[in-house]
Amino acid sequence: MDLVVQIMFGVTGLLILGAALMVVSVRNIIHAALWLIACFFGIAMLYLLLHAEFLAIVQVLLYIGAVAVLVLFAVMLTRQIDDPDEPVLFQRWRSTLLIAVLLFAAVLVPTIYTHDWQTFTDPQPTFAGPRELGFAFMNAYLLPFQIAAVLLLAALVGAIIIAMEDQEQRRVRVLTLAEEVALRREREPSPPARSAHPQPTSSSTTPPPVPPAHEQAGEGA
Amino acid sequence: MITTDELQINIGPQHPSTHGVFRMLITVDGETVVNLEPVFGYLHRNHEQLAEVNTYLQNMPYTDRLDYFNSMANNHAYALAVEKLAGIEVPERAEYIRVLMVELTRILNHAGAVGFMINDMGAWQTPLAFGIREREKILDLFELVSGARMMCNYFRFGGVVRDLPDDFIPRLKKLMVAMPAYIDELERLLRENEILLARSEGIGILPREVAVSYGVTGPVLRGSGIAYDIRKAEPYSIYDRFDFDVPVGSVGDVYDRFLVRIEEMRQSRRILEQIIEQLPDASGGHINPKARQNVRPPVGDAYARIESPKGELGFYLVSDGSTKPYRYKVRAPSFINLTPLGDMCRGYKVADIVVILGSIDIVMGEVDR
Amino acid sequence: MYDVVDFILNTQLGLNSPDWVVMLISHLIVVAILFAIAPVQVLFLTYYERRAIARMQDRVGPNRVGYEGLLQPIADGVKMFTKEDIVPVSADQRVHLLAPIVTAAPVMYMFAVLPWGPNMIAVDLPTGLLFFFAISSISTVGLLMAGWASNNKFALLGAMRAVAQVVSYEIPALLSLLFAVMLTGSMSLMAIVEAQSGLFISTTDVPNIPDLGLGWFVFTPVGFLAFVCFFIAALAEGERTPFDIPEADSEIVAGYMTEYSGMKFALFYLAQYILNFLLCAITATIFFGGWQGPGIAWLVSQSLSADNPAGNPVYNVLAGMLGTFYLLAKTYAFFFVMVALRGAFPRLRIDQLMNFGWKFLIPLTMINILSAALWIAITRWGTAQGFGIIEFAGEPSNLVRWLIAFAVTLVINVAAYWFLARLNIQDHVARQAALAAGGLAVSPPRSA
Amino acid sequence: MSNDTLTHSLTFTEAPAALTVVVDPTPQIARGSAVVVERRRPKAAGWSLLQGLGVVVDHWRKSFRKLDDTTQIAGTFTTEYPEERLPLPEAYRNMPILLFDDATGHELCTSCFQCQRICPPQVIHMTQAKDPDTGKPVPAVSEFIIEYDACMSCGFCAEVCPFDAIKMDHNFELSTADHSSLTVHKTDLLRPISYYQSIAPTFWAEAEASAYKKLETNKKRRPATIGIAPQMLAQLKAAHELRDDQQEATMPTTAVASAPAPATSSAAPPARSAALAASASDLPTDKAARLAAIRARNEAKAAVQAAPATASAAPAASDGGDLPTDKAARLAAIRARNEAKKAAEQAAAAEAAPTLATPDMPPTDVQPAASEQAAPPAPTVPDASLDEKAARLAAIRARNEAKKADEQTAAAGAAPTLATPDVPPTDVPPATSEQAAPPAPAVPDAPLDEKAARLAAIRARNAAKKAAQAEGE
Repeated sequence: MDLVVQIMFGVTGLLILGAALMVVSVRNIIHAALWLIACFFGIAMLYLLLHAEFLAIVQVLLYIGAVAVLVLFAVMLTRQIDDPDEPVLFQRWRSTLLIAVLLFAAVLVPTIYTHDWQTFTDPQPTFAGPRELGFAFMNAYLLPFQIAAVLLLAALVGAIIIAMEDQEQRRVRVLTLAEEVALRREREPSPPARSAHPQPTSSSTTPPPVPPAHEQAGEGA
Repeated sequence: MITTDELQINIGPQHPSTHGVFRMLITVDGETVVNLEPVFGYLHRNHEQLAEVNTYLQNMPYTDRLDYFNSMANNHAYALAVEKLAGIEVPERAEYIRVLMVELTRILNHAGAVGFMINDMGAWQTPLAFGIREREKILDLFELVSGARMMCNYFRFGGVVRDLPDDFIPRLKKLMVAMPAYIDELERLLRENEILLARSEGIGILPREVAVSYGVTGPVLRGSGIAYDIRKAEPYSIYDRFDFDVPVGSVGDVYDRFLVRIEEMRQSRRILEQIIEQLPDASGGHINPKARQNVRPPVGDAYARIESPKGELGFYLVSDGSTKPYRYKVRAPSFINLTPLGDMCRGYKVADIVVILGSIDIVMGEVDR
Repeated sequence: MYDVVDFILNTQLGLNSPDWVVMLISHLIVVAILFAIAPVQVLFLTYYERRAIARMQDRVGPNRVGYEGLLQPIADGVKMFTKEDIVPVSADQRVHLLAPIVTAAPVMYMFAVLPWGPNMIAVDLPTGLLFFFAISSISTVGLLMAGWASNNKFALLGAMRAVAQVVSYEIPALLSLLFAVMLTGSMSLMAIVEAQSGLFISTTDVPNIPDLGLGWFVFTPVGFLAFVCFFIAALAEGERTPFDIPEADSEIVAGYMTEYSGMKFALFYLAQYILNFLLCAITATIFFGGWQGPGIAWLVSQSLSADNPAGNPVYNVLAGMLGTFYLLAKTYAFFFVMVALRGAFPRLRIDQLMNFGWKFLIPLTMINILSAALWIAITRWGTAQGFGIIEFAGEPSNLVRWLIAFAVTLVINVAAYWFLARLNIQDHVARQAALAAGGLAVSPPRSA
Repeated sequence: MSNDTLTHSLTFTEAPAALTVVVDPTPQIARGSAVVVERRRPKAAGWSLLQGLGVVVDHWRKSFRKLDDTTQIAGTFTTEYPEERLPLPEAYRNMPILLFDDATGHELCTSCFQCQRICPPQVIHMTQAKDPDTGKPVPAVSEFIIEYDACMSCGFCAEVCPFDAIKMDHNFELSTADHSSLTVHKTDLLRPISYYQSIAPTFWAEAEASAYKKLETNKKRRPATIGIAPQMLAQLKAAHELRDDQQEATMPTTAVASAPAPATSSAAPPARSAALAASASDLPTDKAARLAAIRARNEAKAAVQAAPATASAAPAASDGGDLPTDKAARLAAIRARNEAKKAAEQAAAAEAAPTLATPDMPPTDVQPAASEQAAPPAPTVPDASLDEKAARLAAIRARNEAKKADEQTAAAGAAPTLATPDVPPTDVPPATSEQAAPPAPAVPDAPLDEKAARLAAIRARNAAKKAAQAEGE
């Protein structure tokens, strides 16, 4: 069983790393977003290997079902998603890479040193169940949980503010015909009584066959 | 701030809900329509020019093809125009038969129009199927008298092709029983339906001044609140002998047009009842004027109009004394009613366009001619 | 299935296969069975829908291929297979190809957690319910891919609509299902079904109720409101009328499927119908007792199990068959409702759909969660949980507790529904008045 | 000015204060009023939706019975078309057809060009037949074409036809993959009167009545009227009896709506009659055919001896003298001949042709002669007795048929066939009994039949020409 798990871990790790590489290197931004989804999926598989079933499912539900979809949504709404003139990589990518590697090492090195590599214990299947997570959030990690909640609320408010139309700068909303007519009526409060058509005479005489003017105009078009 | 772009979309000419080959070039901002440009002419078939090389009678079957839903009404308008031009009298019974046919046409047109409009709203054809069911019954009657279901070619100058067969009136009476049941059921299905209300109320409002200035007629005009019905305003044929009401809307939106059509079906049924009562017997005159194959009207012109189910249908004829019209002009209600479409759709959602278009009730055969 | 494979491999054949081999084989067999069932279900559903809706419209429906047209879906399938696969030149070829797969594959996974009968479930995940909706949310990625890769405005619009709709209706769907999780204390679908034994009153609330398999959640006010909300949300998620906006043919042709043909199109179709089937099945499972029904409990009690080694294995089979029958019967009944809705109603507009979801459905489900909490408190809690008020007149019996809970939640839910509906009607009345006052004061839908 | 009076006059005034669209509920509309439609509100949230759902489910429930009464609005109203068919009303019109008289094969069309003139899409084309001798036009059509693909089924042609020759068919199953087949020629347009009578009995009764009336008036003015001759109608029965034993299957049975084989009586292809004869015989086909062939040959030889081939008219004339008595013999001859033809074909197919006989003359020789012979008789002997003429005509036809049969056999791959070339041009009787002859001897009215005979002559000539052309190609 261990061997199987290790093989699957290796495959999953490769998938995640490969997908992550594609995310940053692929030119088409939609493709990058799709690779990101593959990456998220790999992470969900990692959770499964750790018996963190609930977390895996939440990962799929939130990161793929919501976050990635929103990313895709936003990307699709932007124009010029792939500009061939733009270089693939960021200009100062070397220094960026250095910083990234250093940061990663700063996280990784202490972990490597402090971890007891001798005992590989199969984690308890319920260590990340919904009940346990709930207790953890509501007891030990109540403060971080609440801070995160406030942060998200702030983000929500920010999004609303961005989405709200600025009263001064907003574009003129398209008026419907009824609204236009209402405005016109307000502007010219008392138009004289008028007759749209001449009074029809008795039915015996031939009324003038006058099709409305715009019909003739429209027919030429 | 977020800025968005406008997008141009072609709806049509091949599109499920354009009622034929009709194109709407829409500019949308998100889902809101900023501009709509109706483009038509894809079905142009030279109707009016063709009519000038045909004799007067030869044009009769071509009028069937104008608004193929209402061939009887088209026939009536054209027959009226030629009769006016040539001064032909129509026997009493023929007049009754004519009005009978045109009112049946009105019912079948409205049954279809309501069905198609609800179909455009996304109902999976049930109201349409109900409408088609009733329409089939009426078309059976048309087939009985004229020999064709849609391209009836039934009217002749000074009469109709042939008298009603013996079993026509009994069958019509049966239909008169089914008709109110159908209308009631349609109302139960749709009239208070919240989804329909949400989709139709306040949508596609055509204020009455605009309606008048565009020359809109028919249920669209009446939906905008103007009680203008040629059958009342300038009674032609024998319409002054019947009691019926003119339903009008109060707002001028899609819902009003829908209601006006339903009410007009009821009123048409009222007229039919009176016709059955008053129909004179066959002795009253020569219904089928076979002799008038070659009408040669005197030099002059004439314009005759009727209240077709879609609005004012007029035929303008100029005669140079020959057997062929010198000028032949159709005032097609679908075409005139379609012209305010761009104005009506502005500011609404993309999904509303098709509903507004459906509520106008157009037939492209009449628009493009 | 594990037991069976274990028995055959290790006991009968004496192979001494390792545990994981047995597990793999048993899972493969189950997957094969489910993958065979799913398309057959779709075939039958399409036929069923077409026939039923035709009847509603006084028509006959497909009746030419095979007896009464039963082979019609197969004929359609053959047509789909033989159709030319058209990929637009300007489409993103790879994404265009992947999209139907990404859409169709996840819905197949969803079969994994569906309980068909007593002990008949592919994987009894403790988080089955969440799994169900998590997996279904992957499909939306496929829709988005399809819409974008087609390089067609209609397709893109359809995909946007689909995603917006599905993502927003997942919230009320999940919120309305939360009550079942609270009541049973588990997200396992099997546990939820098992909790619905009884007769109008669940045995979890009143244990001494006779078990006829009819203690469905839908008989409680909480469950009923949740059922209504969930079914509406399921309609939106399955893109059924009146929420079939993403593929509104009268507006945007076929939505994200516009540029697809042949088998790729069929895959979308397949995915959609499997999803509809599963949504109906999950409705039946959570609110209508799934495989529960009269006779199941007796059959189970007679059957062979670890607790009852003297049981007859024939009863195991019978219980499974009866359970499957109950589940399918309920599922098809719900699908019939879906078909009837499709036959009766026009579709909403996208903004109206959003309004309905966010302003009506989500508040209602929120209140329902409150009701569910009250239900738990009234039926189960006592002084120990700080709910001593229930014992104001001495220790109440379970039945009395149930009745009190029923009354309280009924009042809350009806009031909530009435209040929200009234807001809606008031809005409508105001709109009417504005229209009647000149038809001009009405505010059109605002631009996004 | 207080409120808007939106009457039919379309006059409206605007009340600026209220900006309302108020429609006067009782404007001055004669016999009725303007009613404002009521905009209803949903009674309770969701209630109307359930109501709508109820309607649909109700229909589903009721749909298991058939909607057969038009007063009802629920129930399946589908007509499952190929199995079930709606009864077509008599007035139903689809595509125009031409009528001919069942008994005589006399086509009613006189090529008056009325229909061609009225046809709105101009899809009717006809060629008037000409007297082959004088070149003067005669009241009959030699060719009549209707472009079905462009026809709009307006029914004007049937309406204007003064001779009831063109009527609207009820057959609507015309779809075809072959576009050119929708240009329909006269042979495919022709239907017997009985067919039209079966689809529209009252219409035909009316047409008949008016035709009689017209005929009565015309007879006084112009004795040589063309139309439905009452005399001929009276003799229909006799003619039918005469041909019952021979042609009952050839005559189209017109009870069903299926279109009959067109032009069966005027120009029945020999193959068909041969097949009929073969089907009538009970003997094993091969042997019977051979026997019949031999008999036919013997008879033919006898006929050749009796009348030389060069003078075709003479034997016909002599034959015409005792026509009625001769009838039985003729019939026998025809049968024999048909059987012979059949046998020839079969034999050719079975590669047994050489064993039977050798051809007396090549088919190419026959045709010019036939066409020459066909032309003269009618004009040269205008006052000759009817029967003589009919006989001549029959002779021509017989020859044509012989030719056709010949061509067919030739086409079948067996050039030296036996029976058909054997039949000499003088073999008058067969054709006579086939077509025009049976009524002819019994018809006392001279002018009519003369005309018919002439027409027949013209037709024969045309056919001969065509055959010649075909041969030339």
